[in-house]
Amino acid sequence: MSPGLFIQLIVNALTIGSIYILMVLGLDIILRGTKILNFAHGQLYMLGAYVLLLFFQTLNLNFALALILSGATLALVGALSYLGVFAVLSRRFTVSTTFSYRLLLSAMASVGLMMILQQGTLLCFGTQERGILSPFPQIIDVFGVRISLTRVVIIFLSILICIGLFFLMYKTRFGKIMRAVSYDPEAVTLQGINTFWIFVSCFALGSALAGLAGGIIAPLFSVTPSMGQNIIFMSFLVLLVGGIGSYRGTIAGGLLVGLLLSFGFQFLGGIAELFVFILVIVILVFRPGGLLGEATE
Amino acid sequence: NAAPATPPAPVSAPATEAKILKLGCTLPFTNSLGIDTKKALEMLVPAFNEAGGLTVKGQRYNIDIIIYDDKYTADGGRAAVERLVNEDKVNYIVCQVGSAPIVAGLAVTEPAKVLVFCGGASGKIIAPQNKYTYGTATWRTNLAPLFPLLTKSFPNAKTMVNLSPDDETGKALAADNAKVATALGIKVLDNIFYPRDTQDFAPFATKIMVLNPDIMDYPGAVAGTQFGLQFKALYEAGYKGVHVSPMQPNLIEVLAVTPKESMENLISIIPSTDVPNPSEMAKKYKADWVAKYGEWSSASLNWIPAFYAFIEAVKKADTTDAEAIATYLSANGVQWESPNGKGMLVKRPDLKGDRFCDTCASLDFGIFKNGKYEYLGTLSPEESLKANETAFGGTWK
Amino acid sequence: MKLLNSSTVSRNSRLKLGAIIVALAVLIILPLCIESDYIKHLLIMVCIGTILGMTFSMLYSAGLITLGAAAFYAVGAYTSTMLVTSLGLSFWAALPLTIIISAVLSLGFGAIFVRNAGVAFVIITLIFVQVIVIAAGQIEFLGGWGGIMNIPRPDSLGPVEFVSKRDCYYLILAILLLIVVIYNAIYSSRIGRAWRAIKLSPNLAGTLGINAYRYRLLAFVIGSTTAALAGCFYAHYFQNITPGAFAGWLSIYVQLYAVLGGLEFYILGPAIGSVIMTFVPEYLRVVKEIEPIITGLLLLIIILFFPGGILGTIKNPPDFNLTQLKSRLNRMRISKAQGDKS
Amino acid sequence: MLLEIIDIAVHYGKAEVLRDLSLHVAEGEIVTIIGANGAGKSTTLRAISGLKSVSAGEIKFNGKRISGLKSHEIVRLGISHVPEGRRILAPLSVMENLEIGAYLRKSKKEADSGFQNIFDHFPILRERKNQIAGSLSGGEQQMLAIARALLNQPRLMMMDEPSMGLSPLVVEQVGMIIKEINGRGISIILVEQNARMALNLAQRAYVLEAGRCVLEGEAGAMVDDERIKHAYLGG
Amino acid sequence: MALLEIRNITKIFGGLIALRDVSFDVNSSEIVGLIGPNGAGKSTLFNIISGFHHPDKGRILYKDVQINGLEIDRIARMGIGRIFQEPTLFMQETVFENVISGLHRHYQEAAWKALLHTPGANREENNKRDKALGILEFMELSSLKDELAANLPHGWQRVLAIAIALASEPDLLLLDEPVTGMNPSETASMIEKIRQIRERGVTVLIVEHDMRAVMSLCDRIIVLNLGVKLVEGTPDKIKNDERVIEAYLGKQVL
Ligand SMILES: Nc1ncnc2c1ncn2[C@@H]1O[C@H](COP(=O)(O)OP(=O)(O)OP(=O)(O)O)[C@@H](O)[C@H]1O
Ligand SMILES: Nc1ncnc2c1ncn2[C@@H]1O[C@H](COP(=O)(O)OP(=O)(O)OP(=O)(O)O)[C@@H](O)[C@H]1O
Ligand SMILES: [Mg+2]
Ligand SMILES: [Mg+2]
Repeated sequence: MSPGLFIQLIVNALTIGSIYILMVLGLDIILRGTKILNFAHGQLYMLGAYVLLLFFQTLNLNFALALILSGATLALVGALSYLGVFAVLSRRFTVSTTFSYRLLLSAMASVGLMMILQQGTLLCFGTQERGILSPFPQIIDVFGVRISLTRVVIIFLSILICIGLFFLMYKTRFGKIMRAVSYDPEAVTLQGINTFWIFVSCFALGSALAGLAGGIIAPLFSVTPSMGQNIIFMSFLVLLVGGIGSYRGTIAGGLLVGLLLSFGFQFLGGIAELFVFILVIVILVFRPGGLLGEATE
Repeated sequence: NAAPATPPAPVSAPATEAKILKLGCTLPFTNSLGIDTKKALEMLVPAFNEAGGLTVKGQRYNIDIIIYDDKYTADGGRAAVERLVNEDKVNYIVCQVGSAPIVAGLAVTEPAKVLVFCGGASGKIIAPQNKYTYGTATWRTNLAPLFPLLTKSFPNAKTMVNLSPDDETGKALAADNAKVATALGIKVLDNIFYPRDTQDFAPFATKIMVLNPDIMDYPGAVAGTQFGLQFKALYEAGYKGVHVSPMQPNLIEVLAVTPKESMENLISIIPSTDVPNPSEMAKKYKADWVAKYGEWSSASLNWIPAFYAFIEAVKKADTTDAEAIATYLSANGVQWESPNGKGMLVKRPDLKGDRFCDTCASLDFGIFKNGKYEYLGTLSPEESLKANETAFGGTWK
Repeated sequence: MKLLNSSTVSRNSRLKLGAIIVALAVLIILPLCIESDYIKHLLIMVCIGTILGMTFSMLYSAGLITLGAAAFYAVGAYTSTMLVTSLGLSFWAALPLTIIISAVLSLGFGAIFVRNAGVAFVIITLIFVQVIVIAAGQIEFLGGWGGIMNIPRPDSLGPVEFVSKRDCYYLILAILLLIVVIYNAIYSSRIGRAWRAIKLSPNLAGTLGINAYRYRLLAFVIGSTTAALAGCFYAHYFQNITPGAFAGWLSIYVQLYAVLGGLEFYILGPAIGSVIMTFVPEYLRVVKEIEPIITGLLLLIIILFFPGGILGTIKNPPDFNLTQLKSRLNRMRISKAQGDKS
Repeated sequence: MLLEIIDIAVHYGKAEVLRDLSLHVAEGEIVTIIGANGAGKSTTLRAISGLKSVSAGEIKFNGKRISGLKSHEIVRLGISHVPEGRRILAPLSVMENLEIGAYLRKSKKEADSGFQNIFDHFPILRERKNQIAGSLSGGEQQMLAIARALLNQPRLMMMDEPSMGLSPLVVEQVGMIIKEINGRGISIILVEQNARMALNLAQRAYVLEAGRCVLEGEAGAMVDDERIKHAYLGG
Repeated sequence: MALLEIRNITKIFGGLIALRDVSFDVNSSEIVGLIGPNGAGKSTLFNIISGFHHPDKGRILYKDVQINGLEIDRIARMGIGRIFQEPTLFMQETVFENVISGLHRHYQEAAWKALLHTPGANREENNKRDKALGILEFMELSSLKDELAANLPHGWQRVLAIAIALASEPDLLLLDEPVTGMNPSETASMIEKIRQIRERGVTVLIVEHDMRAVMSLCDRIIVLNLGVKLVEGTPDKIKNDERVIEAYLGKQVL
């Protein structure tokens, strides 16, 4: 393998990997903070892309601004979804509700939300597939290796968001409270903290991450109503590989899956995907909790 | 301009009372091919009735079309077809588009002797045992005519890579393409398959650039943005050769994701509405569409030949009995004219069938140069049939 | 599944017996009263859906949430199809073989999957479906992505030919009833109780001598094998199978059946859910484009306001608690008053 | 009067667990509530801190009605609740538990001085500072729970069975801590099974039976009350 | 003869030595108390005996068989029952169903017979019910038997936890703070219960901070401090041991 090809493959792996990472960080925040396995996450991602399309292409805003706006809009959508659906649902749960019941009902509620968001987008934006022409169309040519600037920007933005998120979760009080709330909301309430808004923020933050992922990817891929359905499987897979509830695990998992797919397509062709799935099962044989997570009940 | 708000007065009833001929159709309502085809049918059928409908053995028939959502899935398609056949008692189904629902429906339509004219790319649909089922899309027959044109335009292009989706259609068409290309002295370097929902084509483009072919071929590609993403990835990877595709990309969608330059030197079929002198039918269709729905969609042309084929078949067989029509068609074939050009049923000896079952149609070709399509030429159905016979052997007529 | 004291048991069980006989009679007479083959087709699909829903409920009863119902459904369909078309076995020989093969496979995979309960298990099963689907599509021998067509109907048994929808309905009904009987026996036995114990508290169950891993594996194997049985019937009824038919959100729909009908009703719940989820969307075809939105809303409403599912709601009608309402009103008044002050 | 409860009733579903309950706590007072298992002691505390809504009657804190407010608002008004069963945040470290307890402290400096204070009282917590709270022993967890509540700077502190699961020596310490907290002017409601200790600490006591207050009075007098002795003090 | 032999058990969590070289025996039909300050490692030891943790060093012999390293349920089936320090019940089930679940390991008839409802299996099922009712009776829970476990007050939940453990008919019962959260009169009746349990031939190892209970119940007491065995002896000896008073009991004992 020539070094040029190698670099090319690595860049490909990083782009796709970083999108998975953003998606999964969002999924994981929602899962840990609010105990919801969010099946609508893919639709939030899709909405993020559509919102970017709206701001960037239709309203002609600056890309960075449009991206921030799509994050913000999705945070709002997330918050509203939480208020409208999951907040109502969580009133049904008591301390003695079993975990599996809780998980199941909230997952099903998110499936309902998914259907509505999916078809709603379809009705609003029509079936026409869209896309935006990248604001960074340049190709960087480093020693004969052609790398699209869009990809570099995507990787850079993802790293930026990851760092920001890391700071938020581990260096601020919000992060600690979030972890606490996911364990025992009542005890946290008794410290004078309005736990309800913490839940809302968790969901909004997770949704914003999905929206950002969708927005970031829009210049690279196309914007279609079905784009959410396709990414959610891979996101779940990354979540599993990395280990649920592990920030580092998510990043490792996203990169690993990105690399496997990138090199897999090169050397194995179409069945690379199957190969990745099987590899995941093998990983789980040896590490039931994922790469960096712990096996959980 | 203030158009009168009242609907046009119904055409006064003709002397003989018209009977109703029920046509069934299943389409995916959640993607654009389904919706465009549905819109087309909802426009064509009332117009057809208004123009006098269909007359068989002196009896006039108006067509009533019932369209159900097949969700683009096997289960959805089966339920929809069950309903059409068993509840609505239709004897004819036209214009289905996806292989999965069509194949699932065959287990109902065949035993019930329901005539099916459908799109769908899977070769299994037109298998010999499916006596009542006819393919009216040209996926399987437009490759052979396309390649000679390519070699004529680019005589120096000698190596090719197929990039196609990793599914039934993609694989079958890639194999056919390889056959046709090899026969013309083009070397097929590799067949590359990508998972159906792929959006990131960079890994494939990287792989292709290692092979560095003169021709890129996209059998089985889907017309929308995914096609565009393929062009874009190759463009970004530095590909400068020829592109060839049996299907015209949906330009609006494709150009939404990729710059025009990336499509330079694409040879493909183009819709009959886009040739220098389109037929009256094509002109009228486009005008009607724009009047009714606004934005023009050339993709809506792809599946409607089934409707025209059906009408022609009934007229030629001069009966409304599905079994009799099928017997007639299998033995004699039929020719028709549609906004998408002329078409005719052909035999597929290469698929071990000796009945008329598949379609050869007139094909219009274009090449994408300097940011727009240029017209290359038109082949008649007969020429297209000849090309296929040369490539695959056997007698197709 | 309350264990009641004996006097109420006998009265209740007599009532129950009556209900069961009536239901059985209805199920048996139903196809004779219905003309339309379309409706019969839907009824057959309802039966399949019920079986799949029941497998979901079985795993749920052991505290496992599976999104993989479709996986072994596909395995069953493909295994039986291959046995019949490649080896030329009769349907009736392929059926038990399919069951055995699926049981062995599910034991192997289950041994890996069941080590994780909770979210990880949910995701693994979801991905497993994907693996099965892609594998089926990639393997040419299994018909590739185009699948297999013209699978023969079940061979005739004496005078019964399984050509008409009615016969197929009776076949799947018989399978369904058999499964119901077996499941019911399991649930009311100590196995069912052990599952419940594991679901409610794995630690406590452990100290009572219940091996959570093994019991969960058992649930996985039984559930998967049942799904395979349904798949076996499906292939021969549908007469063609494609990998795509098992992909996507099928498993999630199966889950919906159980939730909609009522999670605590392991048998009747999926049945009711399956009826609704099969018939309602069919008749919602009228509203076409907004059908998924209506289905989604319906689902949300059931989950949010009738979390016991339909059966749960019938059994314990929601108590629109006036005292609670009053206190909420009070609270609103107070927060308003305080808002006024500040 | 710091806290006034006037004729409240509380329901779990249809079951009425508190009925016509009235009690009050004066500034700087220790009041204890004793009663058998299931009498409704914990429920009373939960009603005060807003974890459980009352279906009749009202609760006033500092003259202001608080029944109907959300619990976090009630905490902000100055009522801390150390719930039954500790409810420490198991997956977080001890320090993080304390930081969350210090949520209401305005500045970092204020919080730090709060932590210092806590560590002086509970040296073991300083040692376990970075340990995951869930792995603390029962007694250590109880100390953490009390410490966390103290960080809220309450005017009224409610403790639900603080001596539960503590070794005799630590129970003694807890008693001292309670006294000391009270010495700083914080009023306390103490719910205890260890009635002897509770009555020794408290100025006044309420006896709850099946959701109703059956006796109320000076704690000192109650220790000598035959009925109390028999039912709650063991012999 | 020693029913349970604890041999040189050491357990380390991260850097923290929770137990260091602890050894003692529990004889058949004895009530042995395990006391010590909070964090001494008592619950950890219970977790090791019942298989939730594995010791870093040392062995545990039960009926002369090494049990450390075995699965939780395996140990339970060998006859070791336990209650947890935190209330751990099948919260969504009724009291009666909780106890029935406790009987799990004593079913004799093969599972398939139960599925077919053979007469033998039915008889067994009825026996089990009677047995469960008997246990409820014994623990004075009969009146609450249709209550959901989650709705019981704290104290009754502890009683139920013991009832469940009893249902599994252990030879050795590990009780982690059984009378915590009970008032003196409730405690007294619980003490009486535990005595009766012993009279049924069950050996009891008990962790408790209520000294009155421990002193009156136990035949022998083992004191742990900071993971190390401090002393072992009769209640009288323990009561007067200077080290115990200093580390654990405090001055105003009893
Ligand atoms: N979540 C609940 N659902 C239904 N009933 C409940 C619930 N929690 C408590 N109860 C009931 O309310 C009554 C009072 O319970 P509470 O916990 O206040 O008693 P307590 O006096 O604190 O008892 P303990 O000494 O055991 O802590 C009890 O009869 C109990 O059964
Ligand atoms: N899983 C664990 N991880 C880390 N440390 C632990 C773990 N479990 C217990 N410990 C530590 O081991 C020590 C002993 O804990 P243990 O729970 O055995 O105490 P105990 O004697 O039962 O105390 P108490 O009487 O308060 O319940 C404690 O300091 C505790 O912090
Ligand atoms: Mg209490
Ligand atoms: Mg302990």
